[in-house]
Amino acid sequence: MIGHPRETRYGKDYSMTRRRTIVTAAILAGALGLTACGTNREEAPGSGGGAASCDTSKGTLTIGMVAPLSGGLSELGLGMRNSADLAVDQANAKCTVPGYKLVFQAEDDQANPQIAGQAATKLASDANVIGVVGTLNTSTSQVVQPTFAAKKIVQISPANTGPGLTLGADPINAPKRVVDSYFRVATTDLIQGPFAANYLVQKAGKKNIAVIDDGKSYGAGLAAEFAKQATKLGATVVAQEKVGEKDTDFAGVITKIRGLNPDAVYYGGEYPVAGPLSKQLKENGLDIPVMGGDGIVDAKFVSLGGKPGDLATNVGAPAEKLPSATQFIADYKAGNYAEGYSAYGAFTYDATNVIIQATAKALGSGAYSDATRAEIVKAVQATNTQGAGGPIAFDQYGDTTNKVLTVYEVKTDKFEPVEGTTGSFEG
Amino acid sequence: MSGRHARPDMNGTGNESDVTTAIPMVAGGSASGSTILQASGVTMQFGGLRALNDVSFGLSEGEIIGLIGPNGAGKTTLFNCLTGLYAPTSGAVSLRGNPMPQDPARVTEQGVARTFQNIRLFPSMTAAENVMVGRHVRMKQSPLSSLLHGPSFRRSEAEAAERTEKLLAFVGLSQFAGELARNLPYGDQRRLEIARALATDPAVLLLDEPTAGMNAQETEATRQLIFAIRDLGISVVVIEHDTKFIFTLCDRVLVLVQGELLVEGSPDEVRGDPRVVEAYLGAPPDEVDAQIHAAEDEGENHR
Amino acid sequence: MLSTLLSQIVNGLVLGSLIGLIALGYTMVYGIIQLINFAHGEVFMVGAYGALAMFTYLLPTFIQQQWYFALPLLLIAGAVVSVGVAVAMERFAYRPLRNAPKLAPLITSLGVSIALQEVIRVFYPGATAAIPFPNIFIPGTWTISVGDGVVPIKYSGILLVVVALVLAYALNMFVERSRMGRAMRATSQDRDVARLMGINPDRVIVLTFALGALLAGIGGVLYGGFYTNINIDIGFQNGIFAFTAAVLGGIGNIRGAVVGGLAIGLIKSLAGQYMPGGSAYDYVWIFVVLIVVLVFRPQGFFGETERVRA
Amino acid sequence: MTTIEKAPSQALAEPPRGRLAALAPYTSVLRIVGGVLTLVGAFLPWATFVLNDGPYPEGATLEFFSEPFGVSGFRLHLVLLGLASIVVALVPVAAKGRIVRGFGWGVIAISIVNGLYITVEGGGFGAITASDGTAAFGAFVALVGGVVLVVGATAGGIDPPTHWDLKLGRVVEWLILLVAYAIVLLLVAAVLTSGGQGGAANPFSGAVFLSFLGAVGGAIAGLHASGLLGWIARMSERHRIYSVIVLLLAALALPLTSAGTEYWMTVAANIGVYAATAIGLNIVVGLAGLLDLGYVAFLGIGAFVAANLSGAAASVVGIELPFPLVLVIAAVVAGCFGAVVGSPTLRVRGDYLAIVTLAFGEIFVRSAQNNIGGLTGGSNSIPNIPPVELFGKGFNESVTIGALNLPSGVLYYVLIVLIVAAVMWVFGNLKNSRLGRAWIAIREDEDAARAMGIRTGPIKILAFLIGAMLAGFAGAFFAHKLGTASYESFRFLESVTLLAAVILGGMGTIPGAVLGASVLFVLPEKLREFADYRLLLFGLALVLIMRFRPQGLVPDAHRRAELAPESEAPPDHPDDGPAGGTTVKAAAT
Repeated sequence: MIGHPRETRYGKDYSMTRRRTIVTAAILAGALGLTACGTNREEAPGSGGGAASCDTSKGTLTIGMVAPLSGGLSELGLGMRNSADLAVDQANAKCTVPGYKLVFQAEDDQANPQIAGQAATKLASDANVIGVVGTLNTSTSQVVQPTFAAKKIVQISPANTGPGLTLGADPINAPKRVVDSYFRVATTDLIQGPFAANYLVQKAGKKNIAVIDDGKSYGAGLAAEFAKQATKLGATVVAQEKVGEKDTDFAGVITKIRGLNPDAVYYGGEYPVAGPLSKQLKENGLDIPVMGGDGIVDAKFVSLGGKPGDLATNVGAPAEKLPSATQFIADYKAGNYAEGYSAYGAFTYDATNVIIQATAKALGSGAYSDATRAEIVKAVQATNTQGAGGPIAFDQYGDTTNKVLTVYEVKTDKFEPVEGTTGSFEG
Repeated sequence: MSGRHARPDMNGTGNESDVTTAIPMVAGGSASGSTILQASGVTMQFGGLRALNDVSFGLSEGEIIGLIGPNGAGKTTLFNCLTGLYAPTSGAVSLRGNPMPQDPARVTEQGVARTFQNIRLFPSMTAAENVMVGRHVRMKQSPLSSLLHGPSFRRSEAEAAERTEKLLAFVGLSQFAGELARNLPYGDQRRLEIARALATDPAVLLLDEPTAGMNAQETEATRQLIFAIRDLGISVVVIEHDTKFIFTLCDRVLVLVQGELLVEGSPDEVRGDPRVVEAYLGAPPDEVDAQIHAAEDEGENHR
Repeated sequence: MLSTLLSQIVNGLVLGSLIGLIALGYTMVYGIIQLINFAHGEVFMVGAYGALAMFTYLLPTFIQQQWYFALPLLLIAGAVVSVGVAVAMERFAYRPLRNAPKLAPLITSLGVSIALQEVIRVFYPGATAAIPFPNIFIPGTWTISVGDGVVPIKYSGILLVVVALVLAYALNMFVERSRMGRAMRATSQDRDVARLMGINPDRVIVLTFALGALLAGIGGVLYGGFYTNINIDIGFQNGIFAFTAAVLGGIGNIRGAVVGGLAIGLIKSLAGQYMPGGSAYDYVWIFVVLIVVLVFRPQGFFGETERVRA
Repeated sequence: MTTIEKAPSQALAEPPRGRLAALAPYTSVLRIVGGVLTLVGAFLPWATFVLNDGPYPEGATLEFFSEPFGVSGFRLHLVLLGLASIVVALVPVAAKGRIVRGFGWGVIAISIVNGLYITVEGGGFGAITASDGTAAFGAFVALVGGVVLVVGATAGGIDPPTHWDLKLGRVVEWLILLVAYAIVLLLVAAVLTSGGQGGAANPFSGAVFLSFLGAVGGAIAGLHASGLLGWIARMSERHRIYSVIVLLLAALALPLTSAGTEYWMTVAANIGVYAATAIGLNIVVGLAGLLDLGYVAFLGIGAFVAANLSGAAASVVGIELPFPLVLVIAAVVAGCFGAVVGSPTLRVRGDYLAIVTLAFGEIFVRSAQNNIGGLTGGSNSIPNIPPVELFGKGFNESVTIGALNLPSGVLYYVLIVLIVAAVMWVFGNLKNSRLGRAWIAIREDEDAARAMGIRTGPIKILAFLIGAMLAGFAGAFFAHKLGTASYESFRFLESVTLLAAVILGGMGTIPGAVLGASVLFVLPEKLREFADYRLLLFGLALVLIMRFRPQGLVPDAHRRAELAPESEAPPDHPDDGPAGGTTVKAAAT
């Protein structure tokens, strides 16, 4: 029977197969028919509404992206994709790069280094790629970084936080730039963690702190740097625990730290875990604030259980005070994207704009050639501008010089900046 | 008998009367010959069920013993105890005076091979490969030589292939060497299983219902095959329901009833024993029942 | 500290009873068609999302706010969605493979698992990240003071354990006593013989999938309600735990699945508390215990010893 | 399953088939009509509109779908298939029906892929029918042509593929084989590069690729039916060593074809890693029949061992050893872990073992994520693993030999081809040895295997050990090629992918794992435009493949007999009752 599928198909099951085929066809027809029987083909979203008015006679240049577009981390990846797409559309509408039309090409990496490597090679072997935004994960960047560097393609990550990507194997004692073409607009753990510790220990006066992280490079790094600084400031780190990045039940960890009587919890990770964690802490008799990094500054933190009094650090001065940030949020809404811009939307938007502007600067009125890429890298290095996430400039390692951070606190149902906390961490 | 069943090694003609006259000679030989397999007081307990109770017997070199008894009498259980598949609850089995190891693989190494009541060939391997697997214990091949395929490897493979060819010819399956075991007709599968067991160079061969499901002609061929095996100097124990088959084949017959050895003796003695007639032969309806049970058992084992 | 120990036991029992509820589905399906149905965890997840969809898009506000209205409705919605998905899965993915090589349905179940997860992720609004689940339970916590501290027990946690045990007991009764239950047991013993006895194995198998899905769907809703947030990975993660629980208890055994589930819940919370490595290694300990148990008792706690047939 | 069900399935192997039988007298006519319709379809316009917008106007236009007489791309494929069908219908050849059926399915595939794509891109059925005064019925006509071809072919009865007994002189056969393998090489390159590299520059690459695949599939089905492929396969069997050498050379020559880009070299290297690992898994699953759900852990162990011995700054060991030595050490360490993981097999059987292996995989990932012993770099992973170097030449660099400039990644590609070849050699040798037979015997019937004197415990552990060694071997390469060893590369999904590669390719076969890994890597890469749906499609693909081809693409010779297609009924002897019973038993194990 196993070896004779065909007999079955044409034999007793024939009518069944046929019926199924018809049903499938009907469903398909229904789906397609929704858009009626015309050729209502609209211009592709990436091609830009105002493109027609610009001179694009010199050709097309591509801005690439490597990010997880499917799988568990796609929420962040898709937000990145949309934000970059928005920036490219706007640049095309504004004719930012004279003579050229820009296109955006996002490649999925599934948060897997190996797939990321393939995606990077694919982009790198396209002569028209002028720069790449991404990746999300530190481990994927480790793979794609050399690939782009070999082709002198500028890479700007809005999300990588592992210090090693810019500062080399020994970031604190012997920082050494890894590749010239890699930049990031995200802040490394080395700054954000200690900044948070300063506030929590010195300003908020918390002395017994439980540190929890999700074991990923962003969270674990942040938590480790926080713990170091907090200990230095005289606070006791009563526990260092880990939760799974996809966990929903934190009762075990909470019970464990409850016995140690902490007066605050520092969480290294993102809001999908931080929100429920905060809520379950309270439910289990630990009504203490949770503090986290920029990964938890999201409206959903509160809807998932974040409570008033919870704290977070975020990069830059408060967004509401930056006109560029509110503009980005408004534009994104107007773009009608299916997914939210998520945690890294603003940075992605900035990173894309940096590449676009650097390209415009490097090209001037000339034409694009292989040599332009190196010029673009130089132009990115020299960037000094204002973005949706704050001022953008890069230091000699490729890290953002925007080391300004602000502490936020949940007031009733959303994060509000805490007055007078905007500042930076100085070694 | 077609040429397909011709066996070069056979010297008997397969005539029933010849066989019966041959028995005393062999039996006499067994009296003087050494005991190769000895079971003493074998008892097997499954939970509350005593499947075997204090069974003792000896098998001499070159002897054919028949094991009969109603279904559920413990015949297969006894085989399993003899081959190390089950560890007897009490009692001992010894081979040439040495205790039998408690591991089927090592039992086979020691020279006891078996077939199964419900055929247990390797269905997706060819007939030849099945027999080659039987050569496993007699082949010298380290994992490294398996990997490198050096000269010694090739020699041992060639030797095994040659033996396989001979064995297939011996049981009359030469033309099916390349056929998948599962595609062989039932009777040929039984014969292939015997060839596979013979490939381990056994001193003792245990056959569990070798003629089950066979027609008269095939049964006869099997009987000739067993004689031929005996003539190779291999002692044989046969479980069979077909008493006529057993009485014309065996030198000695053991009757197992409810886990106990009821009668032991020559076919004639057993045939005439009133206890046997009462317990087993004298109740034809029971035998019919037993056949049904056997069929059901087989169905269950196919799962 | 005693209060910590007791609290961890409470945590473990709550999580464990949920895992046990999922494990029942694994164990029944395995018992009847010897398939590790990896997609069963997704059936659990889909149940939670189904209930959430109904709550969000169908229920009027005044019902949303009354847990005693909302809870039964959500349970029904979760169960219906789960059962529907499971039955469809059986019909279209597994049944055609009834006589295929053994690994084929296993790979299929992995494929179904991935596909279900991705379907929810792609098509359910906001499902790319965790979603808040409504608090549909009796609010409140029962706090017991024990010497050196307190042991908080959520009322909903008690409800959850009770519901899980009652359902498991009911299932056991059904399988032991009812005509259909007998048919299930007969089919699991020997499908061909069962067919000869006038049992339609296809119907029995569908019923098995449906029953397992019913429990998983209810489990999904209870899970969401208790932890008040769900994500698309709860199915796979708890599914692995549940399968482990089923194996630990002796696969095919209803009592074993529940005991296995509770054991896993307890191991997770207690290992996170007391074992070296802490919460970072709590998963590891679950699997270490599993391996150790299987090595010393290959058939699990309650499984029957496999007799060698010859 | 009982014997009762077996009979009808065999009876059905004969041609007459329900309602199609009524069409039997008209088969030739139908085939010719189908062929002509296909040709007409190829020359008709396919889209009612021209889309000249998009980033690359010249590439992003749908012009090639609407151009009336331009015979290129998929339309050329249609013309060829249509002409071939007509020729076959008219010329007296054996197995006509089967050949035409293959061509017909190819035509159907091409029509559906392109038609559907134009429909979706065009925004409705108007795009492939009539709209705005233009008509474009090419897709429909070709589809009808394909269906008529299949119906016409099937109605006449499907004969088994022709068996050619032709034997030629050795030199001639060698030449034929050489040409055949060269064609295979070019075909692989053509499939890889069909539709271009995708992305913004080639927006239709996915559709073009799928269409091409349909055309190639149809052509191959037809050639198979004609007996040509079987003949060549038997010929290559006669000259095994020669074939192996030529195939290896062909694989090494891939960089010289159009697929010799850095991108495809990278993908091919990844395929190689997975293929080598899958072959190791094939020993465990395919030969010994032990299900392993955490196999990627061994790849991970190999990678982390290599990372720690590579002199990478982040490794705590900090020793740098030459790569060949690292390969061996990685294999040995992974093998030791394999033996440990396999040791429960002494007591645990079947699916219980599967869960033990799954548990091991999870333990590995968790431990690696938590940087156990400082050996895995934890969440930061171990980055900046230096590339393999030989004679001062980094393997990640491009190569220039005379006038020939090969892209970077070629050296890695060559290395992985050699590694895969070595691993295949190991697998093939082991399979055809005492050890391999013992594994298969255990897979078939463990109790019977023990009764044959096989000490199943050590032999099963050996399967795990050797399988894990091969994975560790591949892992060392993987770490160097990727430059990073991160726990994120070794999650459960990767184990599933490996298992799927083995089963998709065909359990227990040598080329199977390579083919399976290739398909599972090439398809997602070629279909990158469906990025959001990649995993969804992967899941669905697993379900569909198991539904329609549970025995894999290249079934084991033995299994092929067991899963024989309709006409190749078991040999001459009749299937009596009990034999049917044993067939059932084997199918259930």
